[in-house]
Amino acid sequence: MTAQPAAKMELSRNAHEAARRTAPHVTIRGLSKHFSDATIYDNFDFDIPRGKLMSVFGPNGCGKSTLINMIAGLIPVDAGEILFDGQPLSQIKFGYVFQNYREAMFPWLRAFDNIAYPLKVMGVSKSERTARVEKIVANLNVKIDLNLYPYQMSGGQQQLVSIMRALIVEPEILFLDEPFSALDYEMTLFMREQLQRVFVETSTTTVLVSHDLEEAVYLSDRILLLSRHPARAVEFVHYDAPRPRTLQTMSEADFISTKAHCLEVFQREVRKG
Amino acid sequence: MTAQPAAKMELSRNAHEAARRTAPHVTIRGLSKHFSDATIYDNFDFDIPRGKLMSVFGPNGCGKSTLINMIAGLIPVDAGEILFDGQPLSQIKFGYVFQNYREAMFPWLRAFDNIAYPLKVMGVSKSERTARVEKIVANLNVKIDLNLYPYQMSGGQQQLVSIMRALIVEPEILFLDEPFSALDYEMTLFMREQLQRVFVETSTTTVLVSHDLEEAVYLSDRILLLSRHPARAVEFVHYDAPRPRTLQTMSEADFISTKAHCLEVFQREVRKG
Amino acid sequence: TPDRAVAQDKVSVGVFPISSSLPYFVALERGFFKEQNIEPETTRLMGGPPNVAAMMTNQIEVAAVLVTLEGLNADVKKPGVAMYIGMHSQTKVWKMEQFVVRNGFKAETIADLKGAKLMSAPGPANLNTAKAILAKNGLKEGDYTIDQLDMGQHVNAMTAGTFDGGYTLEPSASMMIKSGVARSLEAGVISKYILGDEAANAYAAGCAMTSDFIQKRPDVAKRFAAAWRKAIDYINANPEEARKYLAKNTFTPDNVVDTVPMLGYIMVGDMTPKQVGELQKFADFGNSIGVVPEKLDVTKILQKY
Amino acid sequence: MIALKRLQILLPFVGIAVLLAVWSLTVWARIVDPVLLPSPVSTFRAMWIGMTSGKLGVDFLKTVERTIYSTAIAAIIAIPFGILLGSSEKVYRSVEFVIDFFRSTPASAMFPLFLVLFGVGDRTKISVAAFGAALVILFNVAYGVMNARKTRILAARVMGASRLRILWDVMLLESLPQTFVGLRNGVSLALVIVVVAEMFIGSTDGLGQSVFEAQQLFNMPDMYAAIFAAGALGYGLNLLFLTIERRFVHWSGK
Amino acid sequence: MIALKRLQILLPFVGIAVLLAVWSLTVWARIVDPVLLPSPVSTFRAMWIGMTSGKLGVDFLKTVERTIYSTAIAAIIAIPFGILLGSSEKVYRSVEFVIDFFRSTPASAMFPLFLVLFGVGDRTKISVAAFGAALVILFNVAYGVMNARKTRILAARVMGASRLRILWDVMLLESLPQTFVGLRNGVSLALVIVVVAEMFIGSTDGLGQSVFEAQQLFNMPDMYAAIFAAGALGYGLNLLFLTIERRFVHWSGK
Ligand SMILES: Nc1ncnc2c1ncn2[C@@H]1O[C@H](COP(=O)(O)OP(=O)(O)OP(=O)(O)O)[C@@H](O)[C@H]1O
Ligand SMILES: Nc1ncnc2c1ncn2[C@@H]1O[C@H](COP(=O)(O)OP(=O)(O)OP(=O)(O)O)[C@@H](O)[C@H]1O
Ligand SMILES: [Mg+2]
Ligand SMILES: [Mg+2]
Repeated sequence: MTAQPAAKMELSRNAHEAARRTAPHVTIRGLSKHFSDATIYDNFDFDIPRGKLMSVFGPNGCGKSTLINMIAGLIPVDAGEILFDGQPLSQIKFGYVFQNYREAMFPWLRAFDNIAYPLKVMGVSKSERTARVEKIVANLNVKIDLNLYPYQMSGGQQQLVSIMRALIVEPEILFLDEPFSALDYEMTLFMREQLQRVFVETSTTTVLVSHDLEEAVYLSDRILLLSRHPARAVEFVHYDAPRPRTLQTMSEADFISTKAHCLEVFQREVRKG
Repeated sequence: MTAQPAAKMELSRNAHEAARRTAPHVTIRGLSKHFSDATIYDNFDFDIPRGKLMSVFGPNGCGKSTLINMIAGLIPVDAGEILFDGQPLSQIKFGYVFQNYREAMFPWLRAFDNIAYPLKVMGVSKSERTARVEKIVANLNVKIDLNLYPYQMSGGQQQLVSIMRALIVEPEILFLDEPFSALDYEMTLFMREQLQRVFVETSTTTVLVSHDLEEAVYLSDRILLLSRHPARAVEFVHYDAPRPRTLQTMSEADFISTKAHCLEVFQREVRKG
Repeated sequence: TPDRAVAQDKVSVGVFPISSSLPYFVALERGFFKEQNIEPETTRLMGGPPNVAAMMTNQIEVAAVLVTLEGLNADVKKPGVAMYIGMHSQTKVWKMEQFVVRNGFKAETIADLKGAKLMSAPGPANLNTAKAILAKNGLKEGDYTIDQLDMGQHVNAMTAGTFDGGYTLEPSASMMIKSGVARSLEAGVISKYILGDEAANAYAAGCAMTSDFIQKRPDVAKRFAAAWRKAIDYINANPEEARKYLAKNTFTPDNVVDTVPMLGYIMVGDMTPKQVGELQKFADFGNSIGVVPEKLDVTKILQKY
Repeated sequence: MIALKRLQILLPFVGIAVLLAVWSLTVWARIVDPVLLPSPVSTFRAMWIGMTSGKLGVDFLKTVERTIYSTAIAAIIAIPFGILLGSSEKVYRSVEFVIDFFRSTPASAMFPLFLVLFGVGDRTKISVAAFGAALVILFNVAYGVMNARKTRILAARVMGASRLRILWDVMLLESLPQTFVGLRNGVSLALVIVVVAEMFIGSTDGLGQSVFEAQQLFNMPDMYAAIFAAGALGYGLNLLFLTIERRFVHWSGK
Repeated sequence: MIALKRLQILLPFVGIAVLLAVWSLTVWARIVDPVLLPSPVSTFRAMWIGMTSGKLGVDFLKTVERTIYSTAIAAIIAIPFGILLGSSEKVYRSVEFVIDFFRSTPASAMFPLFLVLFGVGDRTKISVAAFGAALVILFNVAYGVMNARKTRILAARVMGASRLRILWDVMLLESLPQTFVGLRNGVSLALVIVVVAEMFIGSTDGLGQSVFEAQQLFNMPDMYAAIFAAGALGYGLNLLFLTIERRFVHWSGK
């Protein structure tokens, strides 16, 4: 008599879980945003899938940064709603690499403490913080002097610090706004692999803004192609090559065709405006 | 009696001119620079050739930005000298795109006036300034609202403004520190072509810092490969493909081998440190 | 000469608008200066230091009221800078300085102030005078506490009950008595305790001219003095009439104008040797408490008209 | 939205309301004897009478005039100097003593000196207030320039801008937010010094004279009316600078 | 280089030298009567005597003590409040009236009220000075917070930092350069008010009392000695804050 309802509950919980796992992580409905005279978003609907790495690809000024800023609740929306698991924004652990990573660093903290800061916010103890920063530094195999202040670092070094700061919290959603733009050739390749590895290990919902189409396709499960503003989702390309992807992947037909397709759509859209 | 010395002078002036034309534009001798405990340059010698487009390629934090900052006289050298045509820095018209282009904009000026500002410094009249800005905007075929203030623009838009501000003065030397890092796919290709065109038209000595090896080789006559700091000129690669270069160029053997060589040197050097 | 009638002689006068400046306002308003063909230019200057500074730099020629000890002091520093033409006497009748006590505080005489929290008119001259008087009444330092306080705060402080009593001046004394927060213990205390004679005149202030003025424009100075004399005579003859000039020109509230005491105004030229002696005694007292740095023969600073 | 914006205009009145409430409460609860601190009502009655039929209106205008003169003089002198001094930290350090010295010296202690230099009239009051305000403005402007963002200065330099042009085009604008802090500090200080000078040097008009006279006469409603007029004037002048700042400095924090 | 650095320590003395030179010249050229403005030599003699064998030393220490107390109280109250107010422009606008009002009101006009509340002792002097200084510090801190760079605040917000934490970890540090401007303004103002209070509210010690007494006695060397001591004290306190700022705020302009 008592077992049955429990089993039922168990079942429905599982169903729930499964539904949750396949339900979109972020739901955007009727989003509108305009600045002075420019309309950036006008009644924009979109779902960010859970546990996928999604790239946003679009021309300069189409509203990519604005979009993720609005999702993260950093700038207000004019109209519409943004829901996380069907709920309005609450205590969600974001990882965020700002496009203007330089200005998002705290110049009063050394690089080490900048990376540890999100942990401090979460109330992690000092020794644990140190341990975790050391772990991520070792893990990513980064060789920079973390005793420097941000303004004593080169552009690329600052960006690296910024990436580590975003990753350290093991976030629920990771926003990366052109995170590799200042990295050198080798480091870019390396960080792509690191990102892929982290993603494979944690399946964190990730939104990557990148102007490097190869990079976008290589890393992504989904590619959102945006038009000039007012931004529309021109296409939401799926790319399901198995992970881990390698240099090999880039020479596969699937990769090449996806990339070519994206490029074509993009160029058509851009040349329209 | 009087004709001969005149002819001689004429001759020697021509010789002078010729010598000038082939002599290095910038001569760096015994340059040393260190920050707190890191030595960035230690007795560094280098010549920047006149009228060439030179790329600097090197790992993050090796001292690329520091180098061009020192050449432009923005930060002091610890030791050594930097000569322009054999003279110390005097009134040279620089064009400069800062790596942190955002912070180098004047937020109190609209984009249009930011671009016009170097002309104002040169004492160009207002109407002429307007005409020249309009010309360069038309020339580069840039479609952004120049009535916005920098902080109202997207990253890529700011970078475009920054590039235009550097080009408008028709500089004697042009420094471009990762000038395309925030541009979208299409715009990057487009601006590369614009840069090449400007270079072909004016033969301005240009120093380009880029982490995109393809871009660096494609655009350059010379590629300076720097080691980790203390930076050494590991190699000074020549690439003399005729201009204008096109997409075609990138599939030529010379291009591919040069790129491969640079990559090899770079990776060897980077993995050393 | 014809233009004499039109162009009057201008005299610049520093005026501290307190009741002691009454002769100036009487002379002004009743036209005594005009009669003498003098047109005074009034400059309001609050208290001794600005008046003396202005005299030293010849920005004013006359100070309508200048505290005697301050004038003496200035004359030590720069001889002849302040020459008195008239003096203001304060006594038991011509009340000015007095000891007051908060209503409700048990004290009938100054000697009863033992253990009291006292205030004093500001400045070392006032403070030391108060202390000297207290000492004459058998109160040593330590028997009481005394704080000097800006005159503007005296009524406030007594109303708020910050002090038990103190050494204050008119019209503050009248004001606090009128508003029922304090009563007078004893007035004319300088005469009685410092000069040692209840009937003696304490010439604590007067009207002074610069020697520059006296020497360079002797005729104008003389006429100014004549007007001053007429004003003094008028006040002494019609004190009640004179009072009404207080309300308009000085910091005297309307509700005490009728009760605020008058001073004994006198021209220096009319002072008897005894009176000069009283002034000398007061000057010597100033020297003894260190307020006047040197012993000074007061006749040297008196200008008789 | 627009209705909300409209409401925002009312924000300053919240402050006034709170001030008046505390004041009324203090009087009502007899924390301070009402003879010493009159109620807002009687103060405003005194103010109304003073402004409409009494001398307070004239005094007010006189003080406004003196304050504006001295602030203007101070700004004209101090802003260029501040930029110059701020642009070279060494030069600033070498005059810092003088600036900090006089900033820390009460204006009233300077009165005798200014009296001797400028006479007993308005010039003394205006010049001593201008002196005080100039020091504060100078200090703020120089600080603003010293803390200016270096990249922008470098950008101007690489474009070949002369030192003077950088001072004017970049440093001045970089330091504008701080300059406005200085101006607002300066105008308040100028007002304070003008009022104090009117009180203690002696004057036949001005709010300071009004305060002093009311104080001597123990006329508390009049005194607080004059004080309130001075404070409100200070707020008004600050508001003026705030409005100007709002219009010009759109980029702060960006 | 090191020798040059050593020389830089001497920079402040340039200012002192210039001040003394102008002063000596004024006296020497008799622009001002030497009775009213004594020469530096006689002033420093008076200062030396006063400091070593007279009361000036005690007065000096008393004033130092009062100034430090009032600045400390002001800072403790004003910095947190300033950050809070600055973090919400709307709240700031609503109290702006009160702040600007009291900033523009002479402290001496506040004396009667503080006297009633705190009596004639040290508490009045300290509290009125703390009040004045607090307003200036508050104003500066709030401004600093309002002009703070938005990106850093956003960065902290996206990391899930609470409002309070952002206030403390980001806004406080962002506004530090401005806070130090406020502190330096505040300490100077506190000193000025303490001195003025010592002059006008019954006091038996302190530099203000010393100035007042010397002024009453026309003892100009003593008066200027006391004024000079006050000014030098002001510079010293400013230097203290400057040094602290130097140590902590390494990132300004970066
Ligand atoms: N504060 C503002 N005021 C006015 N317009 C703004 C403001 N902020 C952004 N915009 C406009 O919004 C548009 C979108 O900006 P956003 O930064 O989101 O572009 P983006 O897609 O990230 O571009 P990029 O690839 O160059 O970074 C741009 O056209 C920009 O001009
Ligand atoms: N102010 C400073 N204090 C200490 N070290 C500094 C300072 N500025 C730069 N450095 C160091 O100098 C080195 C070179 O910096 P630079 O910015 O020139 O690198 P870069 O080659 O431009 O790198 P990137 O490709 O990342 O832009 C870096 O290692 C950096 O840490
Ligand atoms: Mg962007
Ligand atoms: Mg760089």
